Amino acid sequence: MDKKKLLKIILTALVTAAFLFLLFYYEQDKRKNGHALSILERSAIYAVVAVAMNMLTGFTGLFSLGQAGFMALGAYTVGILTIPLEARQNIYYISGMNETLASWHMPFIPAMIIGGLVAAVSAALIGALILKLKSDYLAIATLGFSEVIRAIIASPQFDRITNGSYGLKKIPRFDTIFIPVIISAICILLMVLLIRSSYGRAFKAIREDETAAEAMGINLFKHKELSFVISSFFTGIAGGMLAGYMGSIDSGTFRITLTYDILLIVVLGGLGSVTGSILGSFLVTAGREWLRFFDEPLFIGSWQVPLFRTGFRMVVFSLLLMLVVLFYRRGIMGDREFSWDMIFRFFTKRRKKVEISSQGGSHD
Amino acid sequence: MSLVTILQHTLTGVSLGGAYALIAIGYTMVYGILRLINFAHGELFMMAGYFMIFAMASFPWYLSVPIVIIGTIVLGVVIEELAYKPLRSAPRTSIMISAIGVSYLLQNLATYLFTALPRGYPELPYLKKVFQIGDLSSSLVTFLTPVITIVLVFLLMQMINQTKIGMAIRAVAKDFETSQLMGIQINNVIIFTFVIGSFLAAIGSILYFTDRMSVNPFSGSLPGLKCFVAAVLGGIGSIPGAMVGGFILGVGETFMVALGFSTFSDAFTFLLLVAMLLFKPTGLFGEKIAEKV
Amino acid sequence: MTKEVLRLDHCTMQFGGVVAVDDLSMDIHEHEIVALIGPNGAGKTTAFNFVTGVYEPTNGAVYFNEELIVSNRPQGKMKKLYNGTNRDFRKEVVSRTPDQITKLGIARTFQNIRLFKNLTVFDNVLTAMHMHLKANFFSSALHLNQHEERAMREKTVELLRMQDLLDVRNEIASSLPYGQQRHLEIARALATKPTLLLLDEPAAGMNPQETDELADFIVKTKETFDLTIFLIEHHMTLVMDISDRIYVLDFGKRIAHGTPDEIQNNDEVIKAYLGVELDVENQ
Amino acid sequence: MRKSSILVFVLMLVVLFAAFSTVAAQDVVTIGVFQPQTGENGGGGFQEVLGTRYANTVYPTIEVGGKTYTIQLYEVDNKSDKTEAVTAAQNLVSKNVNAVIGSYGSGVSIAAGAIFEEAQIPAMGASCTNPQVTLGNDYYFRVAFLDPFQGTVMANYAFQNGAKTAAVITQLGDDYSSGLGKFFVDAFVKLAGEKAVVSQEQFQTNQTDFKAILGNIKATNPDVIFAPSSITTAPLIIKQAREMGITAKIMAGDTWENVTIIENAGKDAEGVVLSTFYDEADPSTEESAKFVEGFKKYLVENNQPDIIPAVSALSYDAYLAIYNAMKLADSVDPVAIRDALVNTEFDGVTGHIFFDENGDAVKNMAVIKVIENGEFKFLQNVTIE
Repeated sequence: MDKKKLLKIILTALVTAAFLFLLFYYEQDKRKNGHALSILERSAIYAVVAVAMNMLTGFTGLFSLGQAGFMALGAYTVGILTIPLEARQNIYYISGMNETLASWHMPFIPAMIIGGLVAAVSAALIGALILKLKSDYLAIATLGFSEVIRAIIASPQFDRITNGSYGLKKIPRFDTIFIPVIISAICILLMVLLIRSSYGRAFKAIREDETAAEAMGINLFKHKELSFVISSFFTGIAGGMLAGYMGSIDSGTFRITLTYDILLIVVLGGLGSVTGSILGSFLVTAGREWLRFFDEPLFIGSWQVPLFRTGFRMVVFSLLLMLVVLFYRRGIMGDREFSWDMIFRFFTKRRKKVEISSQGGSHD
Repeated sequence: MSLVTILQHTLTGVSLGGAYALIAIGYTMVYGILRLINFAHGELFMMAGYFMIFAMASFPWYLSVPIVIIGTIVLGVVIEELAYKPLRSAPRTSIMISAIGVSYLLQNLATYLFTALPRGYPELPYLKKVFQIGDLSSSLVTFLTPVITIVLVFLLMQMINQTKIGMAIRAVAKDFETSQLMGIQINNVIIFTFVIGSFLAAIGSILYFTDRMSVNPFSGSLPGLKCFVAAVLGGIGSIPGAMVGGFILGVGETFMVALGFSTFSDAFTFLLLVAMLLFKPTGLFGEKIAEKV
Repeated sequence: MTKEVLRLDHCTMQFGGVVAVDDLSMDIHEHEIVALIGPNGAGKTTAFNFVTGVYEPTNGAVYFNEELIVSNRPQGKMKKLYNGTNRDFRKEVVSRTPDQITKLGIARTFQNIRLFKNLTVFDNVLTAMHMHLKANFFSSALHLNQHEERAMREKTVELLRMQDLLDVRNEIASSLPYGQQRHLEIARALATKPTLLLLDEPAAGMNPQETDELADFIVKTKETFDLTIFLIEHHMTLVMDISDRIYVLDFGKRIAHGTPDEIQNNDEVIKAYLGVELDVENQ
Repeated sequence: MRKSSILVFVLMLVVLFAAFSTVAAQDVVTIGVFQPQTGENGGGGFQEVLGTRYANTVYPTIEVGGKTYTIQLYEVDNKSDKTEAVTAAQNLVSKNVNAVIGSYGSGVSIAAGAIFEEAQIPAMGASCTNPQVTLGNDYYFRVAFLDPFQGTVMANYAFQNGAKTAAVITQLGDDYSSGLGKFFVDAFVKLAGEKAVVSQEQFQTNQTDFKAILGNIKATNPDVIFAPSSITTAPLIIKQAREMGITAKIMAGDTWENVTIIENAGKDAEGVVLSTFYDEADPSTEESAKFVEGFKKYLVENNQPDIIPAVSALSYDAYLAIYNAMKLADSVDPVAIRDALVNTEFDGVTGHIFFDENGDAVKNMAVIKVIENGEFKFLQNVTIE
């Protein structure tokens, strides 16, 4: 038993080391591996939002579709606070920047945390209003508020803070992929710790049966609000990271489609599985790039395969997702987590099968 | 704001509201029976727009209109059969996600097939005739939309209240399991609901797009969401409620924009939704459903 | 007499025009097992529901350990609609949510078992201890309260052992047989450290042998945990065996009250209830 | 069952990955085509792609440093979305493209700009007119004029043609529309006085109903309506305005020079005035004459209407700019191309082109066109010093 545990630790360490080495190797030639690095970076960021959404939807049973709005808050906070002072004049070229804000500047990490807090505070206010609503009503209401946040950011009344329609640019981008990957790892770790704590169990109880949870002394509103606020905090953090990834943002980035993307990641990975969300964010982000060849005309000999043209990729992509939803409803991981035992079992069973079939084969 | 301007805005709002109402009925009926926000309904409406463009390219209008209606109904039922029916026993979240997936698929499919460029909507004879009453100016379709809406809602109500299938729909909406036990063919009722919803979406689409004149793959998504809000406002499951909700939303939104708050016109829609859900969760015409502990 | 634990004072519960519980008064004393019986639809579960804060009674009050915990009077539209017996409306309005009531020390089980279905047996019980968590949110979320967490787990093991559920502790709750689910629900309720336990038809769906065991178990649990028990049950043998006193409801009205012997010989009870129901229940 | 499906899934990914890796060829210069082919600007983006593709058929090879290189286009779709744009741009960088053309829509160009700059790959914008694209970015150039110029041109035109009052409609959250609208307002106020802009309205992305906005504008009765916006919204605004009995002259910027608008708005589009980069009826250069003839054929071959979109002409010029820079640098090295671009000067389809210190084409002339009889008709050239 202990041997197995040791093996697991060694395996985990090996995989982590291999992953870090891969990143390190990629970093050596950033230009050549830029595409791969940007996919990994984006996956890492989406993983944070996906896990945060999963915490809310998969673990607390609150179906919220407000991710894009909270990401926008995080992203704009980071943008406003980290754009180099000398570049600001140029960026706020239409209406100028609010004088107080214009002198505020800070490094990425504190700005990102403030971004998370801004998202969390807004979530606390919104949550107090709408968390009493039931499943799909809650979904629509959060979706609505996400649009409201976006409208406010884009509105001319806030030109001097958010630069309204014109968006922000020159946000310092990450120098190395290790920053987003490490931040994302820390965020996910914190969320996993929370999910596995007593509070996490209370969240799950609410998901399972609100009436019973309440009868067990769990204050529904307090715990729902807690889950909502914390999920939004990490969503805001992820938004801040997205700003650091993109270098320029505008309100259009944070449309409903962004939320849908995250939702699809969570569903693909499995509602209630953190590792599923992480895996899902990589598969969805990378899958889209891999599927790019569907967009290019394909020739077999001189025969042009029909259907292959621009836009086909997204059709294939959405079809794949529908297939998952319909026939693989619980996603890749279901509500289980990845564990080495799973892998071990996979191989031992396979070996058994092989043994059985080889026995059968020994007759002839 | 002068009286003429106010009247002009009211006319716009009522006409917009009429189109909203027709789509909202689709939402409210499906929700009433399946407890599902049919996110794909907006996309169905968008596809109906494209059907019209292609039908009018080869047929006269009096043939095109039925073709569009049939096409939309077929599409609506196909969506039901392929994307919702297999999930009947699944948790509600799964069906909702499936609905989001269908809407995503239809958007991408439309982009792929018809490109993202907007397509001009064909003109139906008479409908685009511009009327002038004093300083008010508007096309016939603008006047006609609310009238057609009210007539259709009236007919629908008659059907729901008088016919056997209408009774079945009411029964299923009230209690899914019991009506199944009572021998009601649930699947037929659901298909019928989708037929009616799609039919109204097709009519709504013709009126809406004739008034707004172009279709693109995304022209269904926002009206779709708003119509759901309209359905909630009126009380989900209630057909006259959906109609009233549609009108409220259309007029309210128009005046929000007219008063210079166009930034917040969507916000207005959703705040209205939240306020309604908090203070009168059953909507204006909805029935209270007691929960058993 | 011993200390009064629970008192219902002229409680009426009315849904629209239907009076589910009509002017019910009753009291339960420390270490008693008190049963509330009556035909289906007599309003028993409704009584549980307003004691535990799921509903607010239309009129009347509930005292727990002589402290007023729930009190209401008809308001607004209800005032016109009110057709309970007692026209003597209470003045004060006190309302508590179910979790607040659980915190006071009243725990319950449900008629149609409400377990956390997809959680393990162990987690079902462990979750119920969340209420008593001392560590603040951050130290809990960051797992800095290892000591407390360990104590909670030990306590859970202990509770599961008592319910004979230790062997199945890693099973998913919904995969247990019916009888064990009932036991798990009781274990979970006990995890909230109640002084008053409300059991809503604990023997429903059990076979005679299981029912007998349950009777012993309830008595044993009462002793071990120093509890007062308030019971709704259709199973007459069980009720007669373990109850100290019995209240009988019919159409929301209290029609009898007394020791098991008195109830068994009460004409009105026999007429309203026993004659019809016992045959069915004790088949 | 579960495991086998996981295996199938993994296999599928492997196959996809294998299919994705492309084969490298020798003596090839790759120009990345960074355009939206789907999403909101998919239509316009495609027209630019066509221009570049055509340029590639006209100039398929280049002789540089004594070697003949085949010029290959590598197209990526940025989906009119900034997040996608970053990945798409990284994709181009990873493919080691020597230069980039694009993009339609300033927002995505701005998003990708930082990446091209970091990777030291020169990028040539075709029709992205927002000042922010090239400002502070040493690697971004463009062959189009800028929005401040365009806004001023339209304000001047309106004022010179007797307009005393104007209304402006812009799209919220769209930098092109809001920016151009703002520059127009600034210029018009300077010319016609503080109160000359009688109404400023905004609409939301995806909004299809403009009657409320137009109702307000009708009430203020302006002489002209300036409504720079995407081609998706243009026909809606035009038709709804006419239906509501608004007779004011409707004007807009370069995006409106697109046949889609005439097709969709029909006879209501008559009289709409817009500024653009180029007029096919007035081939100012030799290149231009050649282009008009060849590209019309190309359009027909590709099942497109044979009216040349200005953005296609611009993206053709963008290709030429890079082609000429490579010649001048006598190298295909990205940095060398960038350095050569600063000094590149050539006759393109849209006129004589060279770049200022920001990397913007020095253009002081815009073409004003009017829609007449279902066609874009040259009206006048406006020059602003």
